[in-house]
Amino acid sequence: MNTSHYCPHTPEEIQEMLAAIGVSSVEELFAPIPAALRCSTFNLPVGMSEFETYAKLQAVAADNSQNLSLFIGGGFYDHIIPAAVDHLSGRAEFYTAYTPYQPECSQGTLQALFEYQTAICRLTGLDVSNASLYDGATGLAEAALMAMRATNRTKVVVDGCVSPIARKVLATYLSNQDAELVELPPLDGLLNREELAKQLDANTAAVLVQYPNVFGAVEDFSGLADQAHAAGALLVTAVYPVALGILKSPGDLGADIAVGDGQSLGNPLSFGGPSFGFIAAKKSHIRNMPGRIVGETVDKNGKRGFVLTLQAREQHIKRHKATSNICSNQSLCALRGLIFLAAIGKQGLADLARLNRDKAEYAKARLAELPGVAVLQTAPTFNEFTISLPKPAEAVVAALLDKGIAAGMPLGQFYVGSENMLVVTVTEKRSKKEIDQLVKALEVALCN
Amino acid sequence: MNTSHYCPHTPEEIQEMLAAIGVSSVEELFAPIPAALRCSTFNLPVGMSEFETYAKLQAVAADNSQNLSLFIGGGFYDHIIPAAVDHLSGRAEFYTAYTPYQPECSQGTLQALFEYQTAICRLTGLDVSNASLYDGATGLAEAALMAMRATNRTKVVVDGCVSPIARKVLATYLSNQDAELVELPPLDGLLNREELAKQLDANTAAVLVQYPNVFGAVEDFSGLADQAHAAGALLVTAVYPVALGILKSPGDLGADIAVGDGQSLGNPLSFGGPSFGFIAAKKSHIRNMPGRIVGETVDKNGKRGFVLTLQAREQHIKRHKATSNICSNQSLCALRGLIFLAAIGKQGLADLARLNRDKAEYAKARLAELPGVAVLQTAPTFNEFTISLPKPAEAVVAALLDKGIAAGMPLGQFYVGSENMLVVTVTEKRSKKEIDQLVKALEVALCN
Amino acid sequence: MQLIYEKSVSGRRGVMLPVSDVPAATDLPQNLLRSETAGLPEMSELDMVRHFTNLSRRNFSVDTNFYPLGSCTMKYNAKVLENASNLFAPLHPLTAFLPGGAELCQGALGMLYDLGQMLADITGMDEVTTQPLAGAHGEMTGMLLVAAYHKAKGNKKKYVVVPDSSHGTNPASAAMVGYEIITIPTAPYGDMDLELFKQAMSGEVAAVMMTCPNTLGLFNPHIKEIADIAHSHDALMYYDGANLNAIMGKVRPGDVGFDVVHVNLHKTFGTPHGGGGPGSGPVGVKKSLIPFLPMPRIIHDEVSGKLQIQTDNPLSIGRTANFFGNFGVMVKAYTYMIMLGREGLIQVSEQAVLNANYMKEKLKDWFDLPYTQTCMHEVVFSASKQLAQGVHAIDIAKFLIDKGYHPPTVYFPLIVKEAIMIEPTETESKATMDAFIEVMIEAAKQAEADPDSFAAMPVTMPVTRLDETRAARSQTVCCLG
Amino acid sequence: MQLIYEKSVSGRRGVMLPVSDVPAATDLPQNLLRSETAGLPEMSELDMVRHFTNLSRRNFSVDTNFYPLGSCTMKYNAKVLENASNLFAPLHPLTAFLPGGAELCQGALGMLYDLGQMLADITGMDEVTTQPLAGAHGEMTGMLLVAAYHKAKGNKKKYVVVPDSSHGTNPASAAMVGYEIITIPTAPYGDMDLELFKQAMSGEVAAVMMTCPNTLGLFNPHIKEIADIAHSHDALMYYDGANLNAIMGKVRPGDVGFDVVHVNLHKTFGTPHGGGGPGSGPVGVKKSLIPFLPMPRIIHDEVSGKLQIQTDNPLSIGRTANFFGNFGVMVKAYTYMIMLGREGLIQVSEQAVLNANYMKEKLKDWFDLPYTQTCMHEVVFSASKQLAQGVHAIDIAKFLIDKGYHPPTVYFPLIVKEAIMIEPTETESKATMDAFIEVMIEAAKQAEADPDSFAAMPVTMPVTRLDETRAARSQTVCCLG
Repeated sequence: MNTSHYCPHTPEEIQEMLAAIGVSSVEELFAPIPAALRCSTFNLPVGMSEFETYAKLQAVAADNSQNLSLFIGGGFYDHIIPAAVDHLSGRAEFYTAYTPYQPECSQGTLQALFEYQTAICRLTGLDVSNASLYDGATGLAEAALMAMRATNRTKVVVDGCVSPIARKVLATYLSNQDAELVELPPLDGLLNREELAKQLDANTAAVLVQYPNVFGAVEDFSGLADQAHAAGALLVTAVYPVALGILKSPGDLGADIAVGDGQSLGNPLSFGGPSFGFIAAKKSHIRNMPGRIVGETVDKNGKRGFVLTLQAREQHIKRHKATSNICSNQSLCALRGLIFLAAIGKQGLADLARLNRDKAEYAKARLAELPGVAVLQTAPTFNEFTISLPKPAEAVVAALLDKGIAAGMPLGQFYVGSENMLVVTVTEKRSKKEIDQLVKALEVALCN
Repeated sequence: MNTSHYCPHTPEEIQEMLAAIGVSSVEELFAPIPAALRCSTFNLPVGMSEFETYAKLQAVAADNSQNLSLFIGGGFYDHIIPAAVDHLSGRAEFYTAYTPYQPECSQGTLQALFEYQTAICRLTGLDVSNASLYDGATGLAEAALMAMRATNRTKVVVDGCVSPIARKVLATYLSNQDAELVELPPLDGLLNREELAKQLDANTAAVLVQYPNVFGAVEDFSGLADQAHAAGALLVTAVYPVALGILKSPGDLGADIAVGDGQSLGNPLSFGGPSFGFIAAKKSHIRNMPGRIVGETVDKNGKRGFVLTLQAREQHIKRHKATSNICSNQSLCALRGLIFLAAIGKQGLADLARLNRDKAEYAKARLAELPGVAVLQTAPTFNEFTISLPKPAEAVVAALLDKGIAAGMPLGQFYVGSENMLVVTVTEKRSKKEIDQLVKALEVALCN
Repeated sequence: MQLIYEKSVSGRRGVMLPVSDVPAATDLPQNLLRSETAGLPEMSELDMVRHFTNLSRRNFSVDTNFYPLGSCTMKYNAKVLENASNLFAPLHPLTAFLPGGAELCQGALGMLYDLGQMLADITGMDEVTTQPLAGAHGEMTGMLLVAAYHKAKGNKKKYVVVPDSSHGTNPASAAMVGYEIITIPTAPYGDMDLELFKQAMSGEVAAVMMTCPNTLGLFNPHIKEIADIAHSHDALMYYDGANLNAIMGKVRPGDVGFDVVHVNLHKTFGTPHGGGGPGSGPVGVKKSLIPFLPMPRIIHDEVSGKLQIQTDNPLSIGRTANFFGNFGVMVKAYTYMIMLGREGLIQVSEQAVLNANYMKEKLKDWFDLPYTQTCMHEVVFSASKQLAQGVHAIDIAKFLIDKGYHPPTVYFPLIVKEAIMIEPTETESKATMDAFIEVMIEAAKQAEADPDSFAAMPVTMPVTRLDETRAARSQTVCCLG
Repeated sequence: MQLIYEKSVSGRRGVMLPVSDVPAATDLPQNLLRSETAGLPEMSELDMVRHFTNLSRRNFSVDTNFYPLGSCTMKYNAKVLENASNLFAPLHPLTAFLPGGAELCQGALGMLYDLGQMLADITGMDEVTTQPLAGAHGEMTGMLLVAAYHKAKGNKKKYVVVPDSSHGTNPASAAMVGYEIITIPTAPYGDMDLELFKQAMSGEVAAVMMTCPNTLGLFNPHIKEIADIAHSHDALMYYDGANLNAIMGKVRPGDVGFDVVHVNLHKTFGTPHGGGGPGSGPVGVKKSLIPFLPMPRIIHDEVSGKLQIQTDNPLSIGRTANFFGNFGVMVKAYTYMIMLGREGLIQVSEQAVLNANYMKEKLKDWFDLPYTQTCMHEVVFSASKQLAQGVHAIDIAKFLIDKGYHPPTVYFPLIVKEAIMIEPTETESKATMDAFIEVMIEAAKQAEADPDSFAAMPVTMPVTRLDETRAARSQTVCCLG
């Protein structure tokens, strides 16, 4: 039998085990499956050694353009990841464990998640956090559902400046719920407050905004929470956690719920996943939170310890009445987020945020000097901004890809009439030299 | 002060500590160094962030030809390394600990080294092993010194078929000792037994041979131990541990001491290091062994445990009368060797050895078909063999390097008159396709 | 152990950032800036590394302990999978959506496409979406597909049928798609009660969600009949792939009537569980559901031989997540699958079932076995015998912790009183199982001889038994600054 | 824990090998084949991984515990160093020696050359060889250079002078090069007795080997005078770089008269100690010794700007090891050095000295301090006060183990009775040191109050105190099959 990887038994052991069970072959154990239902098996190829398999994966990896100079973001950001993040999240005790159902032998995961929740609370300026959601986009949808539960209302108003992908996920999540989703078209790349006022009514559960928004703008949301609250609605803010190193926190803004994608905190781009979603809220909403929550308690001797708590919200207890169906979350990615924040540190995150903005402002100023190029935003931006080009952005981006530069995300695919618009992202990893090369290459592309 | 990596103190803490010490500046602590001796410091460049540093190292790595199709060996072999080897030797508790001077809190390292010693004993068919030496070449020198101590004699006879690099290291080690080193010129790529007989006298401490030898030959050393012992000398065999998967062990041959390089057991090529040297011997020689040795014992409750033992041989106790000056050895590399052997397993090492030989025999047969190419050895070979070419090997190798193939090691640099000789190595990692490409490319090169 | 915040020192810096090579920008307006720097840890790198290394040492895990957590398939996580996944770390997902972007990620798209094909083949489905980020997310995606199917056909459907042995995620996922739940009790023989099922079925049922083998580890021999009944009402059959590890190469969900299936890559295909995730829950569907699959979808262009990306489709349910799902997890599953190959995966299921039946046979004299027939990959005991002495399943669990074993799943499935659900997986050796069996028997004996001794357990961990009520009451879920 | 051999099962296979794609060769003649397959472990990959993971958990280490092991400089091992070193894993060393090979490894050669230049700069030397594989190996290489120098000059030399506080490797290395040893006692003030040194010097002395600061942590203020005296006899000054961490940017061995110096990259330059190695011991020399350096030597060709390899030199001592030394270790040290840079390395020494003096000040009231002056990077106490109660230095060590601290070096240097040698290193935070100080004080108090309690320690480890005598007597150094 021992023809395969990771199946340990010798033929002798298999015979011993079969004898103990009282059958004469492994096949007999499959007798409960009626013969008529049995398959003639499947057609996967023959297995390989680890060496050959890894070589094959190296070839697969090599068949991608992984060395582009990245000026794209759109929710996934090319940030530095300290080496310690990989080494520590690579501790087998972390990554080969599962959900800490048995707290006494899982204090490592539990304490780390408690520390993660604390980091998220402090970053967002809110009171409570869960132990992670799948990603920022599903987090936004969960926040909308949470707000609906909290307010017992069914209307969700989302700013059209929120990431288009996240809005699609939101729409999909709400599509079969008893819910009404209203999207506010952007006004000059900002929230249309007049339209919002019209949509705030007695059935409005939540207003969903994002900062920096999809165009890169860091909007002044002063008064927005009051406006929502006056109508009995909650304010939900989607945030970019690195930007929170310097930007006003959701808590500062009076938001009730904050969500975001944690990829930028120590998780590699990895073609879009795994990442993690975070969600934080005012304390009063804790029982409406989706997902796992770790809480502090004591043991029989009064010693501090940590457990999964408020499980009565969850699917394994509450089944169809649970606050969400989520079971496995993105625990290891959240741990990476915590390690990243601990490695960079309090002042470090602020510095990192400033460094991003410095690089982006430099790029913005340089690009604005090019003939025919204009910066969209009048609002301040963080590490992402939108420029309009004198020709279709798609063509320009294609031309720069040939030079190894991913110059930005063309907006035309998301907003009608934005065919000449390009969102450019500049993280701390982009050197001045790379930025100058982008500017030069764009100049050439615009001349052609 | 806090301008640098890894120095944790805040300015406030430094002030507190200085106050506790009773000085007003860190500089005061350097007062014991006379002012006249103080340097005006050194000229290293300004430090960098981890991100920039790693990017620099990536550039340094890229400035090497690391993707050659390798048909070179010469003591360092391109073998598979199961992924588990890196993961397990990468456990921080292993690699950030030091020599297990305090056994109770170092049982992990100690038991692993005991298991390593056992693996080496079983592989070599000998009784005792130490916990590693630096590498195979210095191991050969240590074995010679050990034989001199054991026999109280000063003459060392080494077969000229032993690796030329190891022989150079041996000569260097013996150069200032009270020792006579005799090298026996090879006879058709084999040990010259007649010459050996002449050199065996009452002052001969040891005969040093290697298998497979530098030309690749697996020589029949039957009777050699008896011949050496008859003269009162010890037989020392240098061995390639992967080949011991199938080849007669030093113990089988009656050897007194076996040494070898452990790189091929789970250690990357890494431009030649770190690797490890192993040394094993008959039990009677244990007190003459160099280096650390781990021994089994019991604790106060009779529970098995492991300690560094026979330390009276060592420099930190015996100082200039020690069996060797070695202190730090290559513990982590030896651990990798053990993990490699445990991963591959008993039958696996035999299979691996056969696979190597199969690949090499295929290549040998194909190469022998080329016009003007002849195989040197009449003796059987393992995964390495010598061919003679109709033109200088250096030129041929240079031509194949241009095609990304490291075709073999030209022998001319080591043996006068061997300018047309090439040692070709074929490990299990070389696919049939790569071998066929080598043959084809060599054919072309020989026609030009 | 102190919290990382308790170890922080004001002003201490961790990892250094690059020095800026561009001019400093003018400050943002004050009204956009946060009032105070977020109270993140302030640690030296060494102290941070030591903190997390020591935290890790407070966990049981597959690499340190036998972890027979039923229904979670805690098999060995091959180390090469980690290495393989790291190969793709720098690939930005938007690359694929730039003009001509598919051309720039043929490797990644091809891997995803091949993975989908292999999963379709194993499950007997026609196409697979890799977008769902975990099993429950796959369930929700699957139910969205079911809803879209019925909507397109103009069906008016209101209910989803689940057996009472199902995972809680099944009803919860159906509820997220707006369905009401009909729960069917389990019959004494351990399968969903067939008669009650028949009575429950009607034209208003959108789907039947089944786990097969179910959470009792039993394969339902009437599965085809159930599917036929469901289809006769134009209800779709949903297969919860949580237990796929039991049946690879033996039976394919698609062949026995299932229309939608999700697969937990982190269970059956050996990717690590990460202390709670990330998982990955690809969903396979029969042809009739392909038009509704979420976007983006990877299409193999027969002419060019290249992979292309479809981003829009009028019937699509939309998007259930960013991009292509938990890509890194899929790299691991793909690596696992091509490494094991066809024979290897079949052997996985065979030995998983062998191990569970061995465990069942060796322990059935000591623990109550509510369902005695041959099980598949897991076996469910009850501590009801021990309960008579006042020893609960949770007490047995704590006993096991003190012996160095991660406990089996306890109190699930809910329908078994004092359930102890053991899933050894195929990667455990006989010696490990024999040692565990011995300890389980020791627990049974001690429950007879000294039932009071269990209350103090565990004693070998950093903490003794924790007060869960207090945690729920105090709601201390973060550490105040 | 069972030995891996005790866990083996006959016939069990581990990692699978590739299937051969070439014909099987005919068997080797029987007389060349081993009589039976070597009795290596037979484990599943999971059992093997679990074995070593659990073994690792039985170690103290820098990443888990404060590890103030004096004379070993157990500083933090930055994780990026591991990643950097892995970048060079596939580079075959013979590549450099193929025709035109230097051209194929300019990156690696350049790194080695730059590393040598930086080390030369830090130590005040003119050229560095990276070949030596550890500190002691560097010492031997250095002494071979000394011998070659004298031989070339026709000097007849017989002795090497070392202070009695020296590391055991110093006399052992000198002995390996055929020298006899003259040992100079330490004067009451902690430095080598200057008068006795002067008396010992003669034309027959080949070299004086010094560690400076010495193993008492003290910098010898007469070092220049000592060097001058040595040079007056044409004896060379050898610098044992074990304690270089104390003086970077403050004093350079080359500037105060040393001719040869070895550097322990695994101490001063942050490469991990690996449970006993690998280390790396590059040797720097003054111009007069360059002709004798071992081969191969890397040369920077000014004209082409390329690195070249010199493989032969008539005066060279030959080769002390394969190729260029422990290359992977050097990559780590290089990474560390360019990352910290000039200011960073100076700060390293400053804070290493600050930490040691803080420790000294805080503990001097509790433990006997034989030498009271300002120390450099480490401080040596004596447990002589405690010995009066019957508590030995080793007992204090075991007390510390139970408190979660790796003990300091004990019983070294040999000249201090019941020595306790503490080297905190610069990477430890004040909080860690304060906690350690508290525990040391607790030990001192307990030695007064309850000296008998120490004999049972440690109690928190997998084993209690081990019987070393029995180990030496039984000589069980491997497990019989």
